[in-house]
Amino acid sequence: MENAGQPVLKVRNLRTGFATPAGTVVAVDNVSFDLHRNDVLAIIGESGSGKTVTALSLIKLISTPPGRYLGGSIEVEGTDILQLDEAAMESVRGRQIGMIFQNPRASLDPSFTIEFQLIETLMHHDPSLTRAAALDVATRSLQEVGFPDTARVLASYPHQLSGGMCQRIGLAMVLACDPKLLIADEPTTALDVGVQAKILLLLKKRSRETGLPIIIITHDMGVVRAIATRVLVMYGGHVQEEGEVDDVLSSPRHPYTQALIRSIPDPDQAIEEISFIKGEPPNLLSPPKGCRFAPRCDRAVALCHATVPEWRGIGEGRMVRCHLAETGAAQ
Amino acid sequence: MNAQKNLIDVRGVSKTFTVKSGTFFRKAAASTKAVNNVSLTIRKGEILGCVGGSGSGKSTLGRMIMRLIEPDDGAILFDGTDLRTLSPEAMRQYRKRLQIVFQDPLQSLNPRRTVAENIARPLMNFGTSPAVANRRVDELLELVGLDPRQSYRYPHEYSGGQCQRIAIARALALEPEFLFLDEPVSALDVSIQAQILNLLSELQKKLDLTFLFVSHDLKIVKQFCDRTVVMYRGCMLETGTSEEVYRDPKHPFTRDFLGTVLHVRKDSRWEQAAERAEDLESATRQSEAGCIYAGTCADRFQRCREAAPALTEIEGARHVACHLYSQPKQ
Amino acid sequence: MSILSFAGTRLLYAIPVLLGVTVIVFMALQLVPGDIALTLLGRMATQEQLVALRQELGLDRSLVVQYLGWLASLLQGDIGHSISQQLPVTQILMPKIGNSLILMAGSLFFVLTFGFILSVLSAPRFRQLTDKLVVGLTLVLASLPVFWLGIVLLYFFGFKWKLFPISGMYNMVNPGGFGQLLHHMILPAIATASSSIAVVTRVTRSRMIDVLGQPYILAARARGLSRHKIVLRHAVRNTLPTFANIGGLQIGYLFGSVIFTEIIFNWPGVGLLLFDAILQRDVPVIQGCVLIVALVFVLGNLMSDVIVHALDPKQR
Amino acid sequence: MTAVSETIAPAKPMPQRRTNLYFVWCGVLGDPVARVAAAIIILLVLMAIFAPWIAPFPPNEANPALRLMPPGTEGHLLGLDNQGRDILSRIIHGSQLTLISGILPVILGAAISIPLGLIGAWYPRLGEVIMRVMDVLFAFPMALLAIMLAALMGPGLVNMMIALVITLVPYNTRVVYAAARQERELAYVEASRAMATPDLKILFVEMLPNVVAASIVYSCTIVGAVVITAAGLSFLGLGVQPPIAEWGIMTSEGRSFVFVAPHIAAIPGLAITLLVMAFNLLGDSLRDSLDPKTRLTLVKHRPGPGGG
Amino acid sequence: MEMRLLAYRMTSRKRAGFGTAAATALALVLGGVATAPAFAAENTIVFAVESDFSRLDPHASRTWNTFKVLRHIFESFVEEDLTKGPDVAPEIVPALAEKWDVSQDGKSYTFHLRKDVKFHDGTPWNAEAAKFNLDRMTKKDFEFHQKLSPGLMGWMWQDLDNYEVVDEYTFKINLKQPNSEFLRRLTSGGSGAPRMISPTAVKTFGNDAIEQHPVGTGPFKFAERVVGEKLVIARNDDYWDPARKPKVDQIVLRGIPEVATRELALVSGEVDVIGTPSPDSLEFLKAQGVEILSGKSPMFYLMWINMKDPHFKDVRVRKAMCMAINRDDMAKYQRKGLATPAYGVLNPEGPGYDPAYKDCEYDPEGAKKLLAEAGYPDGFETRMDWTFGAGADVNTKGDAEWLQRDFEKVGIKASIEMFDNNTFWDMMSNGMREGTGLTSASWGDSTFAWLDQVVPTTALPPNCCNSGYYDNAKLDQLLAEARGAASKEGMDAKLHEVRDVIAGDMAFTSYYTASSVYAVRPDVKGFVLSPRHWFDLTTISKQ
Repeated sequence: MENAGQPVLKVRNLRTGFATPAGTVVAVDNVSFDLHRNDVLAIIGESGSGKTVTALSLIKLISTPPGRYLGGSIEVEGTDILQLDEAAMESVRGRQIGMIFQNPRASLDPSFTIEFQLIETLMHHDPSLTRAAALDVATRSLQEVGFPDTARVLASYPHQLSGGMCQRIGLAMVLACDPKLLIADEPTTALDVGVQAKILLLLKKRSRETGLPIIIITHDMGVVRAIATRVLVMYGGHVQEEGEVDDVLSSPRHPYTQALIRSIPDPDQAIEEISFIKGEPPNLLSPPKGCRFAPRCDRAVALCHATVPEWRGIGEGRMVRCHLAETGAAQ
Repeated sequence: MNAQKNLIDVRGVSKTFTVKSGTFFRKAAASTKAVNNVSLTIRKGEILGCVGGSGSGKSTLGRMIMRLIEPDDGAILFDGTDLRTLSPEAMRQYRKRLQIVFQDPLQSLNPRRTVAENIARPLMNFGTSPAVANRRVDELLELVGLDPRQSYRYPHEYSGGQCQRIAIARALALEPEFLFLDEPVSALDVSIQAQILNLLSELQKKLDLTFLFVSHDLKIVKQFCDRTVVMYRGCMLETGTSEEVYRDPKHPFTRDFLGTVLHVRKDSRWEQAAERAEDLESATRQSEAGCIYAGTCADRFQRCREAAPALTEIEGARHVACHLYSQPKQ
Repeated sequence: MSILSFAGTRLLYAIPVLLGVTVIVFMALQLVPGDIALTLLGRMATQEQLVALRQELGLDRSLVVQYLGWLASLLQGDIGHSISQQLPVTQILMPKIGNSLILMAGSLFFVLTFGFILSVLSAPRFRQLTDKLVVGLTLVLASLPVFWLGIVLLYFFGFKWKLFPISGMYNMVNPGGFGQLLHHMILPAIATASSSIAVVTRVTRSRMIDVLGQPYILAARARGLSRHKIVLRHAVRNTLPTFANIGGLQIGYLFGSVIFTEIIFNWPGVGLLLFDAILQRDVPVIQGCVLIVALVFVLGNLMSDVIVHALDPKQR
Repeated sequence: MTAVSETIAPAKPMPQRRTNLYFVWCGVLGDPVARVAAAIIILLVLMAIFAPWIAPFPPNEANPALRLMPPGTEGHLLGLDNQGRDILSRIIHGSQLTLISGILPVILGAAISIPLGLIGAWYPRLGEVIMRVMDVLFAFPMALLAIMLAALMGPGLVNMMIALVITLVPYNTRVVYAAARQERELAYVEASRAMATPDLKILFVEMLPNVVAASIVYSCTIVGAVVITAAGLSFLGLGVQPPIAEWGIMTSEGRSFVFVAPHIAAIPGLAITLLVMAFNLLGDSLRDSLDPKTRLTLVKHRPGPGGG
Repeated sequence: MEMRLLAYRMTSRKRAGFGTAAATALALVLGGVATAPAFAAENTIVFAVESDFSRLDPHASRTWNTFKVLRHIFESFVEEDLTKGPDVAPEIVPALAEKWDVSQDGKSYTFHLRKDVKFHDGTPWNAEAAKFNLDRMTKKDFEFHQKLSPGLMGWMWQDLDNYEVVDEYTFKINLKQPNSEFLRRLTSGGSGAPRMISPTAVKTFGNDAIEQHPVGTGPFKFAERVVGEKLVIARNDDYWDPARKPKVDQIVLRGIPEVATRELALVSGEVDVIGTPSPDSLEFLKAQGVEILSGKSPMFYLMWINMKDPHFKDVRVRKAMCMAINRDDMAKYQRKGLATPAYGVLNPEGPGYDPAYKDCEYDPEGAKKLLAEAGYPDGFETRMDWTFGAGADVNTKGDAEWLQRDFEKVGIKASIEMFDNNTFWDMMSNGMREGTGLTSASWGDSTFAWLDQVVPTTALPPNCCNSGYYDNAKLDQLLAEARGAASKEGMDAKLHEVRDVIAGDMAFTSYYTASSVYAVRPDVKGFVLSPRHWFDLTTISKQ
């Protein structure tokens, strides 16, 4: 896949923290990656790994306080949005970066009709738009996400629609503004498998047809495999591994990625053969000194416990944060 | 099939939930058939998987077996005794033999009781002395792989996976024969899921337990259970060994359901399934009389809309509720 | 359910509540130590009157029979006769309830206006200076005893600076005019409203903070909507039912406060009447006041319920 | 390697047992404002307990020659009242009844409400009946119901207390009822049933501690309001009777001299305000420290939005 | 205000459905607040007194404040001339009777009625009207008999034998025994008032509703009353005596019990005259430019003792109580000198008063000793029922607390319960409650009519006001003799006997006499105090 040209999104050393009574917790620590057109980047991680904070940081929706951007840069087509003020961000959000969320129904205002919310968004971003024109755009957008009967949907309130429908509407609302980049934060976690497939297919089609770069946050390897082109593995606030989906899934280089893939239930295996990661995810209030995964890692050596490995490239489009990645001990 | 070996025999149970409105002039505002005339058997020592989407009635079914929800009709035989006919006190005694593990481990533990108190509670309910109960708590914690010395802590000091271990320890305290596992791993991270499944599997063998394992994840059910029951909107559509159901789904619903499952291995079957996948929550039932899946089914024909198919036996232990199979095969 | 049918049903539900209210007010009479007939007629009653009343009330009969008789006359608009004034209680009460409602309307206006403004000012600035100031202000307002605040306001604004009249609801010599009424009303209305402003602000603010933490607000921000629109449109709209609800509840609390402000500002309303009735041990008047206030309270709550219902899109 | 053979210690060893008290402690200590509030209340309680030893004069000792003298009069820091009694001494002695009349009805009310709410939440039919009765009590504004009851029973401290308790019960019951209804839906209650725990044990052993927190929080936030209501009843002449020192009645008496000696009404009113403010502050802080939703922020990091 | 009147009228129909009324009231609240004033306001005096008024039916009314109003609406055969100031004993002058004859034996009074006098409703005043009124007050089987009247007005009619209409304008009253105070008592009021109400009005409205339509012959007519708020009387332009035609159009009377509110209302100009400012506020009021009027008054504070109470059965206890009161300090500090200590049952400005008399001396130690002798070395507990006060009372609660402290010093621990004035007198009629040892109220009068209500056995409960159950028939006799005494000296002597008997039993004790004090705004002219509980408002005006 060609990643020619400037990346749409360039994240460098992003650090986001939260102030708590017990001190600052760095939930996202030194995250860097690029996103090009046609890319679907999956950020995968367990709860507490920092993936959602990363997603919200990218659109600057971390509430400050208690949140704080501790450093790094987020360049959207060359502009570092971390330097933008709130007013400027308002034109970045929606118009440049679109985002859909985990809980689709709750992401729509229960007090307004779908029509109102769609048109409100459209007219906000393009004040020259007439109501009729906005309605027209809204209708087309709804049709694109698979609603044949748009009139009924437009007149509905969110509570009258199913979760899957709400997610499609959320998507329509975002896509109608024609963003340069879409972030989907666990868009299918709350949905049944059938609906999940439907949403993923919509995203995949859109990416294929228009080259819209997408970042999808998930904890499900199945989702990664289904639509992502690239994958970024997070653990304990650190990015642990990045690469093309096929590469990472077939030959993971980080022990965590390896263990993660192994622990996914495989219908072809007997239950006794399931391997699992022992121990528990780290507490970010007092993270391990060295590699975040070291306490649970089978192969950890003294160095792993002492210093945090660097984020470095290991070949074409592959990055990893492991002391052992090159020695091959990781395999 | 030897009837004597059936530990649990559910016969034609149904449950309708009615949402009532009004304070004084109560009227049914809406009613949902959560479970519709379901019969199944669980043999001793077996792990029965029950799989279905949200609203399929799988949890309600399990709770009815536990008599945490009273069925509207039908019978639930446990070791030959109809639990529904038991007096409250007799039922209380029976509770020793049936236990439950919940989806959300933290919520299922009393947050203001220590782990030891939580685990000891069922023992105390049956008159065990505190000293004996305490020793037993330690044993149980060891059994599920937790440090008994930490048992004075509160549940929220433990992670989700650990809480689920505690919940399992508590469920085992009364040495039950049967455990109803209500999506015991779906709230846990992938890396922990495997731990718990592994533990459960070990315990099952070691203690000769019988499980009813409810899940929405066909992959796990396939891997974990001996037999699988597929449910959809309160109806049982298909049963068979997990292997058979997974490899060769008979019911169109099972096929569609299986189709949308995402795999880690490269596999694009889901894309075709997704094109047709119904929005489960919104799909309207075509007619009261017909098959419950007729509205979405790709293979439907005239009869599907007219009569609901009965669960029919095909190929030995397999049962399917589908008109495709209700006639003698061509 | 349409608004009308909802209002209708709620009105139906209000009937048993109101019946319960009458039961309590009736039963409260049993709390009075001593002879009920004497209590109701006053100590100046003649023996014949006492006998007649005892017969009428059926004091020798069961409480249920007594209650039904009492209720029957109640339904005909007869709350009894004032002991001190020898007038039908309704006749004394009606003008007072009007006056109290005027004062309450003024207070409610302050409560709703300030409650709304303070909430909108503070909630979006959660834990910032403005928010802290508002929280501090509500804390002080909630902690001021109304009877004391009334005296303080009266002392400074009425006496020291002579900005407002200090007594009554209109000029005794030259009564009339809406402006005059307003002028008289401001101090007592503020005193009455103070703690309710605090309650409404606190509840509305925390609801709004809740709303602002909802996913749909995050989603709206992610779509690029301005803070302004989000707060004034989405947050306000979703806070409105809570606001209407807590606002409606204030009708009751205001009645509690009005008793004190009316006494301090000599506002001729139910509160002052009640105060006099308490000093006069005028039980029928006390009962009448409580009944009427409960009636107004129930109706006020009903109104706010209907508004809340109307504001809830799930009911459409 | 199997799970059975391996013993796992908790995620992170915690030094203390986290009882409610621990959270309360953390909440109060962690919040400087709450610390001040707690200090004020403790001070007032000490003042009430040791009143006879601290107060410069007996509460009813009068020096008629110095009637209405302002604060700063020699030997009388806060001045004298219309009877020539030392206001400071009366404030100190008055704290006793003011505190008692604010706190005792709340405690008694809670003692009635908690079982009522719990049982109501557990047995829906009975609960329906209980809550309908409460609805009826709700139809009376709080202060008004108390006034009516106190007025009909006759003035006096005990009658006022009874009136306040009756007034408080519906509010607290509704709080407990709502909390218990929510609690009932939690899996641990269902788990208790599955473990054959008898109903009453579930109610009063399992659920009670969880529900009581809601009641305590509510009670703390209401103490301030009850102090005001009780003082208000005394102000109306329905509560504490003269010459007993109590802040409400002191304010009431001072009202007649507000132009010649404003300090008589101002000082007890200020004292009430201060006390109520302290209770309100503490109540807010307690709410935060007992609310499972927010309590953890006081001692433990809460993951950022979304928890990712 | 229009809306108030409207609501008033609307509900005055008996048993009007209060639902409709509430709805209308609401509608009025929403729409009717802006209505224009209902009456002209030129030359109006707003007069604030210490409590709201009782019934406006003269034969059933009570309290001084009510009588202050009633005596301007209703008149009697004769009146006192109250325009000469507080230091002049008022003369008895003709009123509804132009002149009168007293028979030789002092038992028959023949009144020659004034002609061309009409009640405010146009009903003519004549002997039939007089008979109607006496029937109403005294004849139990009369259709319009006011049942409360005999209980309230025993002091007036206790000696009545019969009465007759001689001709249209001559009316004769026959007494059973001579009564030297008869005419003076005709001018009095407070506990009922022997004044003339329009027979037509009584017949029209009935005994129950008449008080809402009081119709008399006086210089003022009833205009409006809002209970608990105000009572308005307007000038009677057809008044028979041009010389006494009121100078103002109307007087708005308000009962403002709270003395501070009353004072502030005066200072802020909301009212023109107030009764009884606090002695503590006088300096302050003067500084605000307010004029203070004060003068002699027959009012003194008297304490009833419950003779049925086990503690007070013993005369030594009663005596001790008398000795416990520090009257001098009370007058000096509590009243700031606007009072003088009082002893015994005879009041200043009343017959038989002797300023030098003392029934006991302040002696707390002696009191303690007496108590110990009576068997209470450690004292005892009791209760005092008190009233917030009425006409010319101020801070009676403070007095109660003062006495409470004085009593406590000798060991009598008394709790206080306060009552509204009207309620208080209701209670007094029925006698002191069980458990109540002491009670007090202000009384005293220009006649000893009040002793006739307080002392004799005929006034024992349930008849007012021998509320302490002081049962001494000897006093009935003495009082009758005092009334029948031919000379002032004879009457005084008899009254001294009464006083001494009571002092011997210590059934009552008084503690101080207060001056009457009024505060008026500087633009109010012509307000004249009298040495009575009431005054004449026809001379008051505003500039």
